[in-house]
Amino acid sequence: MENQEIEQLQTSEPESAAGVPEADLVRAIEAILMAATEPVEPALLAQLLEQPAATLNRLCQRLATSYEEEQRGFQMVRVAGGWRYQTHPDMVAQVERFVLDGQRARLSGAALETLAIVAYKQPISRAQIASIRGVDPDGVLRTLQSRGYVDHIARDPGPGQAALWGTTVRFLEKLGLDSLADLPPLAGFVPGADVVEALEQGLRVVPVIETPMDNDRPPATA
Amino acid sequence: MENQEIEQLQTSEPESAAGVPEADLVRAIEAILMAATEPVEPALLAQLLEQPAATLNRLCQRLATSYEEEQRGFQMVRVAGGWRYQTHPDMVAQVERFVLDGQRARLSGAALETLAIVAYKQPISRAQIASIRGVDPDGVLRTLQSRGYVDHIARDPGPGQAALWGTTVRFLEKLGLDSLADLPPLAGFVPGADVVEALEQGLRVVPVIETPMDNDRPPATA
Amino acid sequence: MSYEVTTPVFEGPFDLLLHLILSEQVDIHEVSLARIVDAFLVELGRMENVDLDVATEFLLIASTLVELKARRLLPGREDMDLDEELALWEERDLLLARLLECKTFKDVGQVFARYSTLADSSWPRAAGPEEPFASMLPDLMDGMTPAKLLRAAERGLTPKVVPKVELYYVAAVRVSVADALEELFDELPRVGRITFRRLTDGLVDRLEVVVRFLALLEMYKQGYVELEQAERFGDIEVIWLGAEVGASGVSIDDYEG
Repeated sequence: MENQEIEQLQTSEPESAAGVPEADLVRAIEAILMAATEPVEPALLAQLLEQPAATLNRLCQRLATSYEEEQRGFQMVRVAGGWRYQTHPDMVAQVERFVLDGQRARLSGAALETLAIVAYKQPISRAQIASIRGVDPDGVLRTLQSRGYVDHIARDPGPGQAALWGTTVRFLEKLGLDSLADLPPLAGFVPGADVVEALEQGLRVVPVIETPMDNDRPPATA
Repeated sequence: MENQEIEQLQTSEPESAAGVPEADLVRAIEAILMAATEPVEPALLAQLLEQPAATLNRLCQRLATSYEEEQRGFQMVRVAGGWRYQTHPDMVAQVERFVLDGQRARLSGAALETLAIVAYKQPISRAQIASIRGVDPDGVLRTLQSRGYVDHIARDPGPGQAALWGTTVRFLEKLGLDSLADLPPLAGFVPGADVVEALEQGLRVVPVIETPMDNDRPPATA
Repeated sequence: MSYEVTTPVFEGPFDLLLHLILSEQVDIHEVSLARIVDAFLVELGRMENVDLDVATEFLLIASTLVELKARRLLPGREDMDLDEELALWEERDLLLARLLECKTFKDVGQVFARYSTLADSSWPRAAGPEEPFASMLPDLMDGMTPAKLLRAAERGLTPKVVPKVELYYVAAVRVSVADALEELFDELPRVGRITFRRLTDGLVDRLEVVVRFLALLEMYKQGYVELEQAERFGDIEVIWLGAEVGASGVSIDDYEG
């Protein structure tokens, strides 16, 4: 999988495998991506252009950087495992005015949180999600599934054979990620000492002596 | 959002009407054309970017020339009165290969249902489709439009001026029908009154059906 | 409907607890039920539409709080033995761990929100290949017939159950906790013991269900009923404890609005 090629200095016309000038490969990449409606995997480019995938990925990378340097109104990005053209985020205002139905569906806090749990813990059962969120996740899962961001990716081998949830390619596209490996490490999100302390305080078991009057209800059972 | 850096194409940084640097306009043109699925008329660009059409046409012309000079794999051409990106004729072999080998070919269940809803309920807004399907239909509509089965056929006369979708001539051709009147009637299918009412309530835009059969437009990709 | 934006939207009992503990540093013991009820109704007003999930989640928030309050009251009782006390500590640690985990993913969710906002500010190339390539594309409608399309239309037009109530609809429902209390004081002594599900069987509107639950919480607080929930998300059992005091003795504000 590694790139075995030696990155050529751009002095003369560099050629890659099978003697195709790199400039021609770059042109072909531009043409193919312009015609594509989904991210194009380097493996597919490799197959179509009969070059090692590593070469094509390197060329794509360089092309993407050059667009950025030239301050194009579009960019070439790696999303959901492939390369694609998209409008530059700087141009959001102008494109929004142009695109019909420019409003994008926004995700609710509950949806984002559930998505986060599924993304990091997949494959995960409904019950496990419920346990983490403290609420029944069925409605949110249904919404996320109907939008295509999560789906059943496996079944629990245990007795219940519960469906296990995972994220989809559309999830990666929605967040603009290339792969799940691009998710930030979960360790970075563990609450700090101050939060832990506050929670411990809030959940003190010993009742506060000064406010014994809150229990103006009779004992639980007669 | 702004990018005041010097655009390499230019020597000094010329400004056009309303003091917008030309480099910014060029970026906006690139972004809009990248997002467009049909040729964009200079008049529309002029309106969107609040510049004289002549200015924009000049900038488009220059941009098109620069792509040609840079030997891009795509080109910017004037087709049917508007500007669009397309693949460079030099790359015909590679693009053909991509189109034939690289594209998946199956109408998903969601796409089929959406297509059927558009066929029977046209003209229909994105919001109405979303309300009926319970999901965001953007991705599916994009696919159907790129295949030339559906297109914008009108605008909602109401406040939002939402684009209204309908099927194309190509759609009818694929089904071997002369007109929409030949679709098998939905008659046998009558949802209960409560269902209809609930749906109506969920609908935000009720289109005024004044151009019901306005789909003698060419397919999107023509 | 214009409400001051005073509280965030609570996504669940953990969410509410985290908010109460972290944002306001309020001891659970001092959390007044009335305050939460108020906060909830404000939330309800702020929401553009109310769906079943929200209502259900709220019921769970409330029952969790009740459980917590009940727990908190336990150590004060004389008959508390060491085993029970240890069990309580265990429960507390478990709850703490779950709150921490919940908080972790809550923070991740915010990062996801940033990612998706950025991703939403770009539009992917979607035009597809131009002619003559477009007509070379394998046609997605190959094999499609009018009859198949009809069946797809029937499937597509059959409404999915997506509970959604517009705000004006909610506003039109005139229910108050006081009214619900009156009904409950009438009904509960007759049945003695009933599940919450059955108690709300005849109610069509979700807001009515919620209001009825609020009324029950008030009765619980004042010692008229016992609430039991055998398992998380399980049925809530309502047990009438008898009344020396009548409904007239209950003081409750009308929580509406």
